[in-house]
Amino acid sequence: MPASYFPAPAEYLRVLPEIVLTLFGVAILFFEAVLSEARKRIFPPLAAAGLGAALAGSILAYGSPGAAFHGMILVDGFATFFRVLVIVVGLLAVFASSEYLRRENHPGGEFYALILFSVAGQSVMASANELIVIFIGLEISSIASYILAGYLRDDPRNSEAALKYFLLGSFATAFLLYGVAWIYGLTGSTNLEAIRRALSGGGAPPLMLTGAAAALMFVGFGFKISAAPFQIWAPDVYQGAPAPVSAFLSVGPKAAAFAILIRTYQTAFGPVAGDWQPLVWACALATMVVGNFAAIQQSNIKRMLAYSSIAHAGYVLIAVAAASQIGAAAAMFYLAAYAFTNFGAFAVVTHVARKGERYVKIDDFAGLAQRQPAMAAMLTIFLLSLIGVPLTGGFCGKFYIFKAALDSNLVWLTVLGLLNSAVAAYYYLRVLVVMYMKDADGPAEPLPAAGTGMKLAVYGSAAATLLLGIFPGLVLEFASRAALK
Amino acid sequence: MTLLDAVLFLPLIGFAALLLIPKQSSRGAALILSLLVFIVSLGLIGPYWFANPSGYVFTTDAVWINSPPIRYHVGLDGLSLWLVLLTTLLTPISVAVSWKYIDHRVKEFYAFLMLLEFGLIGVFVALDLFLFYVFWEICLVPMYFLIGIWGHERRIYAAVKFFLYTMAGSVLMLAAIIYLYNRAGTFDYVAILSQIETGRLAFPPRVEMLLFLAFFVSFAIKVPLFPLHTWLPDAHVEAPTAGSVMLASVMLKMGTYGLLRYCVPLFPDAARSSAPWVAALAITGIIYGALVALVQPNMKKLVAYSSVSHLGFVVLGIFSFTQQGLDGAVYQMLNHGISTGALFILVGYLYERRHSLEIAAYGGVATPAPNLSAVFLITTLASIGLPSLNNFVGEYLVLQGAAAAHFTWTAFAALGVILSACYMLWLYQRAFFGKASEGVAHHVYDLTGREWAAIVPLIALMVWMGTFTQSFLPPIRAQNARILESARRLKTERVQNLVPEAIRAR
Amino acid sequence: MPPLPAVIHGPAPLSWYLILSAVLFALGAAGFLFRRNIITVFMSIELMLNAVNLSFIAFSYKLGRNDGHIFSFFVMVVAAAEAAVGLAIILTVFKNRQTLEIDEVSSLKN
Amino acid sequence: MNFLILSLIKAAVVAFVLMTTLAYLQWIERKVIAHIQLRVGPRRVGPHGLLQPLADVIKLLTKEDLLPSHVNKVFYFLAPFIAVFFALIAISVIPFGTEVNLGPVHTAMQLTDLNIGVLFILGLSGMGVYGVALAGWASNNKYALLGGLRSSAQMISYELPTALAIAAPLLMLNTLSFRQLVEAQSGYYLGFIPRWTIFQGPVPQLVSFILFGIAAFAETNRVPFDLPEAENELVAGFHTEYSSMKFAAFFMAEYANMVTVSCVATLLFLGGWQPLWPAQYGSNFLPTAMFLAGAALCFYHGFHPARSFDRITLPAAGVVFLGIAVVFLIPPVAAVLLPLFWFAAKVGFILFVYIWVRGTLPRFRYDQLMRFAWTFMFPVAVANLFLTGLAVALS
Amino acid sequence: MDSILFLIFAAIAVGCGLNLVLQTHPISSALSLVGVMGSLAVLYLLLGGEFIAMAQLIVYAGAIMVLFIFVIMLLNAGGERRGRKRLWAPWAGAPMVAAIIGIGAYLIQRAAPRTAEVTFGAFQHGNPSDIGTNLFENYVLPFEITSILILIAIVGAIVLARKEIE
Repeated sequence: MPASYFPAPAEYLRVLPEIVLTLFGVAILFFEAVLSEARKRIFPPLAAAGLGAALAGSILAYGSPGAAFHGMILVDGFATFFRVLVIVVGLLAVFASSEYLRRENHPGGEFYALILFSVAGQSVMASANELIVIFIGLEISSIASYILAGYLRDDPRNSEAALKYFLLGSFATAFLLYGVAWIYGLTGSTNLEAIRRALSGGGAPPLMLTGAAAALMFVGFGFKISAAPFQIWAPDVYQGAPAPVSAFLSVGPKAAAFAILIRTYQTAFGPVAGDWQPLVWACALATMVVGNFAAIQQSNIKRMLAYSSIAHAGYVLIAVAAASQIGAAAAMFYLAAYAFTNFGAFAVVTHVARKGERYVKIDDFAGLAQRQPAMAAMLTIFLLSLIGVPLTGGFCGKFYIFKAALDSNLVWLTVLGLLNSAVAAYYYLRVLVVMYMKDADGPAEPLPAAGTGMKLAVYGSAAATLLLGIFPGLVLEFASRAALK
Repeated sequence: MTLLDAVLFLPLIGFAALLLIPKQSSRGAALILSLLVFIVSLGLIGPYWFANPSGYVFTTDAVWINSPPIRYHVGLDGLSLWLVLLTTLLTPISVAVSWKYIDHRVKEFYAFLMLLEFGLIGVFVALDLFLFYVFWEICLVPMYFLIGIWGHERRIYAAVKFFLYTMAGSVLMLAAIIYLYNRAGTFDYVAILSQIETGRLAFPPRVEMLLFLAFFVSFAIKVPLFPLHTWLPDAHVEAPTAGSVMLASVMLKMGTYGLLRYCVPLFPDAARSSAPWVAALAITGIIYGALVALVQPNMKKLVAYSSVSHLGFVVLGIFSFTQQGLDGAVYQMLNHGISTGALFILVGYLYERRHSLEIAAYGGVATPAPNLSAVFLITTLASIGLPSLNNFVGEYLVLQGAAAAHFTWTAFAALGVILSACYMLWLYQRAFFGKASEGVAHHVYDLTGREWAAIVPLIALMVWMGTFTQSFLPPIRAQNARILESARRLKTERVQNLVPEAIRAR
Repeated sequence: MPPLPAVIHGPAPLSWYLILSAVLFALGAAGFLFRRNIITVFMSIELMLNAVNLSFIAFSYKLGRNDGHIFSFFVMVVAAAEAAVGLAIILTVFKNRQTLEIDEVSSLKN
Repeated sequence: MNFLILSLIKAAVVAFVLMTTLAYLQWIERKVIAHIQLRVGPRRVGPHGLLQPLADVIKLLTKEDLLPSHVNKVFYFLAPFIAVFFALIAISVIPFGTEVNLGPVHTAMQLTDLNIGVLFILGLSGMGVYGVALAGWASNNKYALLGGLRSSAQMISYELPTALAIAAPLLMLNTLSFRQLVEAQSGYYLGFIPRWTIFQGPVPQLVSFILFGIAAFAETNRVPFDLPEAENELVAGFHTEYSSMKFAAFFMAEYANMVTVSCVATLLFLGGWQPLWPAQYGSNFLPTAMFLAGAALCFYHGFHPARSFDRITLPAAGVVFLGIAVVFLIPPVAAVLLPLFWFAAKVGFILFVYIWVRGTLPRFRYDQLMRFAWTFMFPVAVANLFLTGLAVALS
Repeated sequence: MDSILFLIFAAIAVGCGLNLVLQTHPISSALSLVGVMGSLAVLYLLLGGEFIAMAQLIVYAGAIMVLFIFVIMLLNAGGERRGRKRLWAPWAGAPMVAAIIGIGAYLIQRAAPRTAEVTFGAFQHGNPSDIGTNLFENYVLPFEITSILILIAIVGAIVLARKEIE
């Protein structure tokens, strides 16, 4: 018998959020089987409690930073930032979906369990320090997302969204894996630090091959963050998936995917940064342009928000292209601000859509400012943040990103990015226009007031958006300290 | 916490308060709040009244965001003083003129008006580039809603066009601001300016020109300078009266203020080398605006194009790089704010009566409404620059400054003055003289008490500014002298200044 | 290039394995892009994963460590999970639309 | 090259024995079922119907090979081939006994000893389902399709408990090579209780054995789990459209699977060729004694014949038995044959149970079958594996 | 010998792979894929991966692909219809695939030193025991979190595919 390996207690502590999330997920599945229908109302609070515990867990884990399980994961500020972010997004998703699920007569506990599992996967991604763990975390998050996207399985839109998400997601995974295989073959390791050492040493493998491998991996990541030209799935998925799920998908998995993208490219491929920068540069530009110009033509608000989320991925890619610590910090901040903003926008859409998601045209928002001024005001905040108007998180995010890009002398990318954000204003304004400046055609169907969960999600997101816009220092300082060198 | 902070944040508090109070009392509350702001802001004259301070007064410099170091740095100088006062004056007037005109979603209207005031004051007092940009963008939102919700038929088109034009311009400025920060290590305007003046911060000509252009385009859109002006007529025509007033009187000044505050001192070489081009554009704008105004059948559009023409003078004055030119430009900014604001208010009065902006729908208004006609006449005369009224002083100074720089410029610009007399007087003739038609006679009534209250301060100011120039000019002159001083030194000089310093450092 | 018989009788160069892997991967990608049947498309992905596994094993041989075997083991597990979920999704799609043609599953448009 | 020739010879021998076994297994099944049902069974062809298998083979070979017009030809031909190929190839890793050391020949009684033999068997059994499923689909016949569907679902479902049941003894014995598995089961507790896994500590694998047995019935599509070919529901299930040799191939595959599964059960749980009790208590003489008893029985009935031809056949059989009994006494030969005997005896016993169950139990309903797999077999197997693992880890 | 075996099974794998892509009926494609997997399993054996070869047969060929076949049979999906608009696909696709393969092969030829050759039996760490040791020592965390993945897959399959009981 070889010597056995028993992890130290601190190593368990470093995966505490994942453990907590999994346990709560399993508990929900268990209760789903044993509880009567009437008692199933406890699932949203239970899931929220689980996420809250995981939040506490991730902060506890940050108390003893370091690597665990043979360097498979690395708990540092960067990991904790993204862990907290994805967990909070999960929390918002739980709040926003309880009402929705009841409305659609699908109040199953599996939904919440899947959210928890998906968040657990994203949390793994946030802290992963090894390509295989990254891959598995990514798959946990993705597969749970595929299911969530098709959760209302009798709705053709849902199943179509799930199918496209699934097929293209798996396709991307294959590319990612092929890249991992090559990195493994070239450097002899899948640990990010070890890869970095192998690439920076004198006996580094030929750059052409490393570049090919990194490019293959970028295809995989690019799909997950919906970067052009790998963005084709995003509109269909966000449009077809249940609205709260779209909200979740457009921020949580994306943030986690950016986390691994940044970690991989800055840690492992840091020594060859100059060689992948142009690739990311071009990709960022294409992503912004594709997202913004396609969004202009949309009449369905979910689809419009989908394209807009593509465009926003482009902005974050600018920060990635900067390949600097400031860039990483800017990307982190932007993702946080974007997460609340976009989630909030989708949450309002969820609320307005009503049963069966009949009201998802932009025109269906006509007169919302009269019918529910509070909701309209919240959506206004989110849209202004998406445009990048000052005093919202979106503005500060954009500001930091462009600052980071200029720091790295990406002048033209900055200018093009800024022009893009001006173009983007157009389609967000259209929503504001119909909300405030048009009246609903004919007697609009009464719009019930939002429930507690929905209010929590929307107001919480709005508060966070404003907070990040007015006092960005709180988050940014942590991000700057936590960002990878 | 200085008086300036109070003036700046009172409108924001008003905005929040208006959102919270019940609908029916929002009108009164808005009036009281805006008057309060105005009264408080009068205190800002204090230092200039008793002394003639150089530099900034009422400064507050506090940390807002640690990293990157963004500061809440505000202060007042001769340039911003009158613009702030103009803002605080026109806000209560806007509240008053909207009293009847705005009949739906009243509360939101006034709330947006207060928010707009907040943003405008902020733009004029910010001394941190980031803070300036924040206020700059904040102004967009309420104005967008003011036009979009309470405007006329094509309001949405106009609102979106307005937003996108300004947004597109300002993003380039943002890039330039960030670039400046990356080079200077600070967003603080004062610090950056001193770095540039001492030559510690110097750019290669090409870079400086690009930075200048980034700022310039953004400001030029706002001004609006000739080829970038197309949003303005739409926005003016579609906006409600109060929106037009704020837009014409104050928001356009954001552009010229920016040119004077940022473009010229920060990038003096680029500004100087591009001056002929800018002047050419400005003159084109003057003549083009006047010519187009001449043929407008729509009153508001006419006034809007006249704004293009008038602001051409301002730009021309700034880019003449002479003391008189600059003084005239600033004075003309204020004049235009007063007289065009009054014109829009009066056109609004007419619209409230007749529900039409077409000049053809009027005619003979003088008969049923003699007081209105009289007031309109004074305003018209002010606008065309009749001596002893305000515009005359500004235009004269500008022309004088321009003549000192380039006599040809003056020749062309003077053409604009003549044309302005043509279109304004022709407008007056068509609308007010002649036989009153059935519709005019039936609908048009004379000024009411509230309307008097709103227009009298402006009329008074027209006269005051036209006759007692010295009440206003000294702070402006002092500030302009400083701007010219810092813009005068050419880069070569600055670099030479730097050399001994560098040797000493070694 | 040594004479052909020697090539055939001797040990196979490692690069052959890697090239085979690349060929299969490219075939899978081509299948994904050009086939219209959803299940065939899905199987093309599986082919790509298999190709990746071959690379892992071949690299493992080169490095003299069995990490690659473990990676491909994980890949299999993931593929199994993907297959379960993916086929379930395909079932729901078929139930809703009675077709497996990918071009006909395109109701989501602007 | 010695290795190659030897392997060829071994392969030929194993193939011959296997084929014969398969053929006669069917005869035995018919006989046993007949006796369970108080019938006589085949007795026309040859003495006691002993030549019946031969006759069946001839019949199947000479029958017209029908090719239904609506089938998918490629897969229709391929399916039986796949089924029989994977069924037969599995035998290659099964060891039948210890080593043969006769003169110049030194070899294991096994075609090949893989160190992953158990996994090999699992893998092949997983492949076997293709034959059935494809046959069902290619036949383009709804009964066949249903049979094919049922069989693939059933086999996937039962593969899980099978694998879990197999994993438990593997945990204890710590190897995947069949030969080492059997060697790890040698020896006795207290001198007489064999250390077979069903008896071996720390957790006797009786539960695993039963689970494996049940799952094996399902894996081989045998009663009571013969849903894929349930005659009264599906006409004949997946092989409805098959006739002549292709039908025979499926038949052969089924019996070969039975044999393989029985062999695996023997090797994993019943100690392979390890005798039931130690040699010092005379286990080596059991075959001799048995064959002597058989000879005695034959002679007795030969002299008191029930039918006229018994007068010749039974004494002849008696003489053969006597001969075999003697062979078991020749030391070098016995060393080879004794393990073989024990192995065959255990496999034969399990095969007998197969037939016995078929004669006794009715068929499940399909949903019962699936529910049984997922709600009973699977949890029990997991619990069993968990317990075993815990015990192994603690001991 | 190694080369011959490689060439044989590589040829089978590529043939089956091509068949997978070219066949119009999903069942044919599925069986081709099984063929690829089988021949890959043999190649794994040549590379010394005994455990992984068997896992390939058990997990991939024996479970995953059976599931595929099961679903294809269940849906009784017919062959692909040939749409007119897709006629360009093979013409564009074949050169593209060839080009990608060519580039890949070139890169690989440069990557792998000519001395790296595969001899059967030279790699000794592919047995289950070594793999298990490495798996449960170094890769215990990924192994454990994979269980979440499997749980998700189970839940997902149930959520999406179960029949409504009401």
